[in-house]
Amino acid sequence: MSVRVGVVTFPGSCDDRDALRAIELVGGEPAQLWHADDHLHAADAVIVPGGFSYGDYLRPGALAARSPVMRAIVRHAGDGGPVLGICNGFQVLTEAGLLPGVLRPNTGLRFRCHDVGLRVQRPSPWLPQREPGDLLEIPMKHHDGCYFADPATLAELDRYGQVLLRYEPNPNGSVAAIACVTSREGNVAGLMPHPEHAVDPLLGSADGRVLLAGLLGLARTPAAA
Amino acid sequence: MNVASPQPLHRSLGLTDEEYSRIGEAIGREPNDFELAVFSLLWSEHCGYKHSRRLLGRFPTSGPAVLQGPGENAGVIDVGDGLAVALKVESHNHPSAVEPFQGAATGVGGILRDIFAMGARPIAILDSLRFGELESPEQRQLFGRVVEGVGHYGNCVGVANVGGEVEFEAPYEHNCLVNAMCVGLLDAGRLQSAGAAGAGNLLVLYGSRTGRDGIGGASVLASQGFDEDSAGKRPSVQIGDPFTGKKLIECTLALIDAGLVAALQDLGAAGLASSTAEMASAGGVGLDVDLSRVPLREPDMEPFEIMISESQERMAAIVEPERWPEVEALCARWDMDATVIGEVTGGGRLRVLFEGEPVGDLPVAALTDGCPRYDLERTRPARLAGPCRFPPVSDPTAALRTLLGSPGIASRRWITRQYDQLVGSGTVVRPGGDAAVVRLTPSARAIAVSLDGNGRRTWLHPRRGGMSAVCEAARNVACTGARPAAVTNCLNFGNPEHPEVAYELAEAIEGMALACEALDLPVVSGNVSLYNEHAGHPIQPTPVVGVVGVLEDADLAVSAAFRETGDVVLLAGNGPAALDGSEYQKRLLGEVAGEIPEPDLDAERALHGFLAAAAAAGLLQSAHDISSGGLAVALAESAILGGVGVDAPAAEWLFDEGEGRVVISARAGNVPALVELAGSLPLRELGAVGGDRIVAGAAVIDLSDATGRYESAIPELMGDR
Amino acid sequence: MTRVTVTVRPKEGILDPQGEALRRSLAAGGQPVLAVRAGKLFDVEIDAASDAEALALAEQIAGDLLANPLIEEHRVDLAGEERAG
Amino acid sequence: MTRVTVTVRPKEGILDPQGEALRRSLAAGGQPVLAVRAGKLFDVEIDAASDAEALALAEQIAGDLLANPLIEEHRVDLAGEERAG
Ligand SMILES: Nc1ncnc2c1ncn2[C@@H]1O[C@H](COP(=O)(O)OP(=O)(O)O)[C@@H](O)[C@H]1O
Ligand SMILES: [Mg+2]
Repeated sequence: MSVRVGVVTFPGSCDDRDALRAIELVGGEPAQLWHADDHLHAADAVIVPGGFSYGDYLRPGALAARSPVMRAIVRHAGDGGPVLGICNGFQVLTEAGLLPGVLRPNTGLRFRCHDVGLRVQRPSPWLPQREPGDLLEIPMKHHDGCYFADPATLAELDRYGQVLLRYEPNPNGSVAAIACVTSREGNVAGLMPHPEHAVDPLLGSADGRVLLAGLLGLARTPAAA
Repeated sequence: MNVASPQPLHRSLGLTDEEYSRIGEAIGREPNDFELAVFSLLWSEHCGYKHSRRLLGRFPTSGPAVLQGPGENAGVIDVGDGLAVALKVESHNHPSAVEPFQGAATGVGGILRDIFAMGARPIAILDSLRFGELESPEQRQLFGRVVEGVGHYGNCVGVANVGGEVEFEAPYEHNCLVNAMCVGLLDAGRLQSAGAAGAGNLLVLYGSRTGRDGIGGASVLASQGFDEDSAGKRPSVQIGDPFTGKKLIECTLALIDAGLVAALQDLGAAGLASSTAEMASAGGVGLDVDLSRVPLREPDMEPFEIMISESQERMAAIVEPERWPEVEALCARWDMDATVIGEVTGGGRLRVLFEGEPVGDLPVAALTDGCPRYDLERTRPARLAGPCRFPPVSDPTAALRTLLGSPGIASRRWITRQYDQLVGSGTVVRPGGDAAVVRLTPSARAIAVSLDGNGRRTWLHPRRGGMSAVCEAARNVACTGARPAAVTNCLNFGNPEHPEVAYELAEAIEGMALACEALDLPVVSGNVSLYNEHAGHPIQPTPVVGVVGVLEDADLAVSAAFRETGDVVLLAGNGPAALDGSEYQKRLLGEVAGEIPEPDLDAERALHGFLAAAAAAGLLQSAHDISSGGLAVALAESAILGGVGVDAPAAEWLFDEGEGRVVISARAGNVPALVELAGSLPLRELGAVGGDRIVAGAAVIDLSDATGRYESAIPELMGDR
Repeated sequence: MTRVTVTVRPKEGILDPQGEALRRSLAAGGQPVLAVRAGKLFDVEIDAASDAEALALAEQIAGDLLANPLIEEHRVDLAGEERAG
Repeated sequence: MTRVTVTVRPKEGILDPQGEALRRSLAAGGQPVLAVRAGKLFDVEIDAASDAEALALAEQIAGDLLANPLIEEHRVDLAGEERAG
């Protein structure tokens, strides 16, 4: 069954078109979602893409998190539907309360764009055919990618195995080098690096296909989460 | 009108008495203040090119691939597969000197609008920067803020920044240069034009509301010398809003997809004044504009303020009345204010109303074509001299170490990593080498693009400097395997009313034109920035050249990085080179003097052809052009980028700089084929890739040491590691 | 129309890299500055029947949107009356 | 040790894209918000002999570093006493 993956476009989204193209490359059926719609055009899975929704004004993701389409995405996630937040999308999902923690300015206080190593922490349907210890190489490009959560939250993340990837090396001061977290149920995931920019070796890496394949897999068998 | 001054208004607006009387003749009466303000802006150098237009006529501008030459918002060339690219570079020097972050950001915003006004989706930004020496804390601050501003706008609108250049020289200390280039992609059949047409069609303004931003920006900031009293210019700072800029891009492209706009024009320098005049002039029609309909951000703005405001993120479109409802709806979908502010008339006049009253009535032709065009009095600068004599390089190893760590040569990664180089998922070759390569997805084709200039070389010999800028930009593109296809350029010079500056300008243009002719490169767009001086001292003459080239197959793109141990390293071409004006002369001998050698344009052309053929045949592992720092630095850079050493004992004339030379590497088995391809083009074996040292003739340095110096020089100066 | 000012500050104990960077560069410049905390403020013009109503609305907007309770604390005052946190 | 609060606001007439974006999205959410101006604030702890000295120093720091005089206006108050501009 071909999985219908909705990619949200907020005003200020930049990587939505790349995400749509990447989904096609990994065999999904891309569908555009509009920030002002309160439904998901029958999407089985959702990507909240990168960019600068609402100009990153106030706090990255803060204004997008309050847009109509997010209500539909919260319902979708509540029903166990898979959702992947990339970069600004990760920020949106934390602001919307779908993922724990918050993304703050890089401790270097500068935007940084370069490839970064991501160490797999545990087996997960988000990372098909990858084992703990494996290293993914995926580009990142952000100013506000420093993941922060208070000690209690961090303890929970560990207890429920919600940390999928850690940076190696840590490029932005994220606590415990956390690069990718999931919701406790496991069907919502977010990361700052850009899998959709890493689907073609000609452009440097195809490691991003792993997470996109994971998204499709979760849509086929939600229970897997 | 609030220009308080003892002298007559026209003079305080920068118009000569002679120009003032010409205006009177052109409109057959005394202009009112509003009309005078409009004339003063459209007849400024910035909008009217009154000192440079005649010289620009020297450029070759046509060619089989040219779909749009100079005259529109940007030039456009056909790149095959039914695709075309729009390209243009523009300066934002003076605004950046006043407010570095906003000046640089709005510079990027402005060039983006020129590109999508052509109906193209912006896919690449490049920036060319000049500052004083980085030893000065003020210059480091300025440099840092400008880079942040360039990154801020480009990152937020989601257009990849794939290249550019930066140099640090004392003459730019009080007059930095910020030139931004943009390349856009469109279907070859879908060019937009600024030409208004069809009496009765509507003039629609959409995007941000209008405030007092940049009032007088064009005339005050861009057309007068820049000196002490920047305080007086402060209120006219323009603030960029990349969020609205991004919506403007998507909304505009959607309007074009839906076929809703008959003509498009961005609002840039001189705001509505220049946009309405340009649209009417390009279409050979007239326009009636009602300023009271323009949505304002601030209460009670005067008509002239509304007319010349440089508020950012605004576009003007010509729309057929029956299409207006759809236009309004589409703009609303993107949360964009759109307002009908006037209509096209037959008359050929620009008539401006405010609250029912006419405030100006001007013949369009007088505003645009009527702009005076001056010939410049030129004097050959006394400083121009013959070649220097140089003592032999005493310690090549020490020299190479010094050069790799000098701001003029060290890695630019500190800059480029602050830019999103990847959005669009097309960046095949990222910044760091010569030209960047961007795939035109979904086509297999790619473009290579480079932006280069060299004020030091042009200062030593304006004509050869002009040639050199074109040769270097084209050679950078050729190194990727692409065929250089078209040129855009920005001419950054001092005050052209000084005969020595006029000489520099005319000679540099002549050199650029000669090189473009020899390399078959049409100049399709550009921009001129004059009056770059401080306290009577001009900047180094700085023509900045952008070249776009075409690769049939993105998979065959070649990078500057050495790849595999055992690959043979060769020197292709042996154009004339010397230490005059070189980084070596500046850093190790502490002077910039002499005469740069005359580039061999035929050899340059042959070299580019060889590189394209070799890449197409898959014979090249790497190709890196020899420029600043000479052969030794080129070898070191390819090694550092590839993370592998090189052993090139046969390298000589290590630090000489000149055109027409490239370091390539190839699998040993492919060398005979390369020799065959090269024909009469000199091809010399220098050594092989491998090891953990860089051996360039007598200069020997550990790869790790070289990498450390090269990568850390600028981060250390800028205080972050 | 009532003008309300919302001030937002990093919570006690939350790292404030911007404030810290400012402190460092001021200290480097020889200024006797012991600490800097960087926050935000918003002047909001609200169409409300009374000051009380405006304050209540601003409090709601601040809590829901302007401040992130995980890392920030906020206060709301009638313009001209706000105090430091 | 004296605690001073520096408030920084966009100058009259200077575009405030952040405030405008906030106004639009609040209005879209049905809030009776007529205008938003977004500014910054800095709590600065200064090692000074007197409040007056601390205020003078803060004034200087604000003008040199915390505010950009081209586009922003600032005011300096002892913590607990600052007012809206
Ligand atoms: N150095 C140059 N070489 C070629 N064309 C140029 C040059 N300078 C300006 N032009 C052309 O003159 C026209 C006006 O330039 P400009 O005023 O910068 O356009 P805009 O107002 O759209 O920014 C454009 O078509 C531009 O491409
Ligand atoms: Mg234009």
